[in-house]
This record gives sequence, C-alpha cells and structure tokens, in this order.
Amino acid sequence: MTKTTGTSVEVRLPSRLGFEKVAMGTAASVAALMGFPPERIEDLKTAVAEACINAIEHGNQLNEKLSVGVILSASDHELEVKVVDNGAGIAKQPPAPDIDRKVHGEEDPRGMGMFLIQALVDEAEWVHDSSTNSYVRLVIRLDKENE
Amino acid sequence: MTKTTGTSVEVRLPSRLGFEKVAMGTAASVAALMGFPPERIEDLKTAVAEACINAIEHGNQLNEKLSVGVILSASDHELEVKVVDNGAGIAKQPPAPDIDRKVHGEEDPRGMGMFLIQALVDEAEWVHDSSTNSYVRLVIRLDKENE
Amino acid sequence: MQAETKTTTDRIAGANGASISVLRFTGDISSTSKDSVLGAWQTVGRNGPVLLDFSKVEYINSSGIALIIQMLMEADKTGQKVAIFGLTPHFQKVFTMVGIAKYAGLHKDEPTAAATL
Amino acid sequence: MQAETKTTTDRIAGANGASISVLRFTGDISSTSKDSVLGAWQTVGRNGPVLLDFSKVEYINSSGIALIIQMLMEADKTGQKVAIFGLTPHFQKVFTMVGIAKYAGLHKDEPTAAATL
Ligand SMILES: Nc1ncnc2c1ncn2[C@@H]1O[C@H](COP(=O)(O)OP(=O)(O)O)[C@@H](O)[C@H]1O
Ligand SMILES: Nc1ncnc2c1ncn2[C@@H]1O[C@H](COP(=O)(O)OP(=O)(O)O)[C@@H](O)[C@H]1O
Repeated sequence: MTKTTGTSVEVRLPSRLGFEKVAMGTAASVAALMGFPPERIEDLKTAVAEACINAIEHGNQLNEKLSVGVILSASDHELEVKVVDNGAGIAKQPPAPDIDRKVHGEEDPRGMGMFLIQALVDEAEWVHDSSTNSYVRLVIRLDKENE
Repeated sequence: MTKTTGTSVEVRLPSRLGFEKVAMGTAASVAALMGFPPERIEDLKTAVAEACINAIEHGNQLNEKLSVGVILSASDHELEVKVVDNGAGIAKQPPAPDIDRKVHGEEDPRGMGMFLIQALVDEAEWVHDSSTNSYVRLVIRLDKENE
Repeated sequence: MQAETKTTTDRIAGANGASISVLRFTGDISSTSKDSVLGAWQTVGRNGPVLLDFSKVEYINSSGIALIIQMLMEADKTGQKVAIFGLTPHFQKVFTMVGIAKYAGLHKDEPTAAATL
Repeated sequence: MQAETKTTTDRIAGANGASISVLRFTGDISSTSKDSVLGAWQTVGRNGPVLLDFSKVEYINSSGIALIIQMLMEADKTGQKVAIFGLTPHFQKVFTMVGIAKYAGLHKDEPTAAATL
C-alpha cells in the first residue's frame, strides 16, 4: 500500500457552512490511505466536521473572505489534523453537555461540538497561535483499537 | 442545500503515487455539495486521479519536495478543477490509444490517462503557465446530462 | 440533492393497535434542516408516540443533533414517547455519547422500534 | 488495507464442463498491483479460458488498465479467451472507452461471464 509516513496534505475551504463536508472527504481519503479501519474513519470525519464548523462559525464568523485551513500530517502511527481559523480561539473549554438539562430546557440544546471532538479522537487540543490564528489539533492513532 | 457558487477549495498533495486518491475524495465532496449526480462524480474522480498521477509522475517526477496543487472552483453551472505541478507541461497531445496496437504489442500498454481525462469531462486543457508551473484544467457542467 | 433535508410524515399501527407517527428524514441533518425537521414535528399530534427514521440520512452534525434534542424537549413536556431507528453504528455511538439514548430508544429497524412504543 | 492488491486464483466448471481459471482481485488496481496481478496471471494455464473478477475492486487507474491490457496481450498470443465481470457501471464505461471490451466481454456477474467462455 501507499507509504504515507512523513507526508502532509493541506486543504483550504471557504468559510461557508456545508464545506466541512469537503474536509470530511479529504480526511477520510488520507485516513483510508494510511489503513485506518472504517469505524475509525467515521470518528475522524465527525470530529473534523465539527472542528471545521466551529472554525467557520465561531473562528471566522462566516466571513467568506477568510478561509479555513485543514492540515493533515501522517506519521508511522498516527494522523494529526489541524483545523486553522483566523479567530481568537476559545476563551475556555465549555462544560460537557448535560442531556437532562438540555431536555428540560435549562441548557442550550447546542454546544456539543467540542465534546464530540474530544470523545471521538485520541487527542484534541485548542491552541491560540498568534493574534490572527487559532487552531484545533486532533490526533487519531493507528494502533489504538476502536471500542 | 449549501450554496457553492463563487467558492474555491484548494488542496496540496505530496508528489507520491497513491495521494491522487485524496484529490479524488476532495473533488467528490465538492461535486456532491454542488449537486452533481453520482455517475458524473465517478467521471470526475477518475479524471482528477489521472491528472494528479500525471502531475506526480511526469510533472514533478516523483520529487517529494514538490507538491501537487488541486484548485476546485465552483460556479453556478460548472465545477472547474486545476491540477498544478512544477514541470514543463506536455510537449504535445499524445495520439488516442489504439487497443489493437496495444494488444498486439505495437504500442505501449500505458498512455491512456490523457485520453480518459478528455473522454470523461466536458472540457480539458493543458496549460504551460510559467517556467515553473503547468496545469491541466478540467470542467464538468451541471446542466449536461451524463450519457 | 444530498445536502437538502426532506422530511415526510407517515402513520403506522403499533403493536397494541394504537397509531404511531413516523418522521422519515432524507439528506443531511444540520443547521439548514431546522425548518424541515421542526416543521414536520409540529404537524404530528401532541399525544401519540413518534418514530424517527434516519435510515436515509448520511450526515448528521451537532447542529442537527440539537434539533433532535429540541424534539425530545417538546416530547418530554407532553409525555410523548419517541423511538429512533435506522442510524448507522457510528451515529448510534454518537447519539449514545451525547445522551440521546436516555430519552429515545435507538433501534435497528422500524418493527423493532415500533414494538417499544 | 484498501490500497493493497490481493489476487486469488480459482477454478470453476464452465457450461460445457471444461475448466475455467478465475483471477479474483481485491483492493486497488494500479501501478503497485503489477506483481500481484501479473504474478497470478502467470500461474494460470496457457490454454483454458480465464475469468477476471473485479467485484471487490474499488479503484482502477490507467496504470491498472495497462496491466489488464498486458494480460489480454498474452492471452491474444495463445488464443486464450478472457471474460470480465464485477465492474461498476463507471468502470464498464471506462473499459469500453479504452477498447478493452473488444478483447474481453464485460459481464455483470460470474455465471453470465462463465457462460460466454
Ligand atoms: N474555532 C473556534 N473559535 C472561537 N470559538 C470557538 C471555536 N470553537 C468553539 N468555540 C467556542 O466554544 C463554544 C462551544 O463550541 P461547541 O462545543 O462546538 O458548540 P457550539 O458550536 O454548538 O456552540 C462555542 O459556542 C464558541 O464560543
Ligand atoms: N503533467 C504533465 N507534465 C508533463 N508531461 C505530462 C504530464 N501529463 C502527461 N504528460 C506527458 O504525456 C504523456 C501521456 O500521458 P498519459 O496519457 O496520461 O499516459 P501515461 O502517463 O501512461 O504515459 C506522458 O507519458 C507524459 O510524457
């Protein structure tokens, strides 16, 4: 199969909702090339989609003049994905969603993206890079069995 | 559905065979977002794959320090894909493959990529851009019925 | 088009003969699905049980999950039972992670789901 | 792994009782498939008919098509009949475009293909 170690793929997307699906398609192809099993590729797709939606919506505030960068770096044992926007990053990690509070109207039904990202990948980190750049960094590992 | 008009998506791939599949995944996602039917997306995937293979192999001569660029631009009625490499481009259009000559050993069994690209998309054009850039430009149109 | 949400409503007979409303979704369940999903939800009666059919859905994101939670919120108010079927194994996992499984059973197919209502 | 080519060889009985060799491909058919595809081709006898099974193949590129033409080239020398089945509609179209259909029938499934040999 294709040697993928040491390679990196970059994508630039317009800041428009829906284009997260393009990042999903690209990420799925890179992960398939690296030999990730289908269930793990599904996890990655959802995590990448949520990271892109946040970059489009919160980071770039739907400003179509800005683009979202997705950088996929393959090494021997893992795939790292950075989703970069031009915003100021997150102030602080939101609390985990509480379904009881949501169903009883005590909490916004939204606010599950970051929770899902963390739940689906092996590592997730939010970084405020510079005054004009923030990114979320996701890692999925090849050796890790998917439960 | 997602408005795609006026948007452009860019991908950078390493010059390593196999990575054409990442471009296929990205192109398929953009075309799906634009509403192309599944058969037309298959045509595009094969054309984009062949264009990337040529860029990797002939344009960038498998030099992994160089990358292949894929620029997907959506307008109302069509999707344009440019596959850019750092080579000198094609000297001239090769003749269409002749299956009889191939099967009888009178012609290299290879040499079908450019033929397939032209056969599968609505427009195909090979451009030598500058001393350091060449690209092939493909167009598929939304209104065109796929036979 | 794949990206558009279509919701059709249907009625089937449950195990005990009572009528069950079915909302069948096609396409994506995302922020653009709000009118389609919640609009269809408003058309079903406020007392009988409801089935949500995801077997023709390929993409669901967190905004789409929020719409489902909004339906569960309304169902909870009126004490309506809701069951879900047709999710891929991946989205069954996701729905379980966010806690939806606590308020709506996740089932493989329509008969299994209908039998629980 | 999806990207690797596996080729298994098989023998089935044709309509007239004569034995047919079957090459079953899995994975991609591309430049990296050369050893797998042509290696398996060398192991089948040089006189009976041959079936090529693509039903487990997802990706074929022009280098992969060149390998298939190489098999047809050798088959043509010895007068061996070759038939193909299991291609998606897209690749049936592609194989027809490049002229392969002229040298090997393209069929939907194994029984239909075997019946032509
Ligand atoms: N890329 C980002 N840039 C700025 N803020 C962000 C970003 N991603 C997330 N956030 C902040 O974190 C909050 C929680 O995000 P999330 O869990 O994905 O839920 P939601 O997007 O539905 O609000 C967002 O409301 C936003 O304030
Ligand atoms: N991007 C490119 N840069 C330079 N030369 C190219 C490029 N694409 C195609 N060519 C030339 O055109 C020829 C025909 O290409 P193609 O039809 O794809 O068949 P093949 O790649 O199998 O030779 C190649 O052998 C090469 O010489």
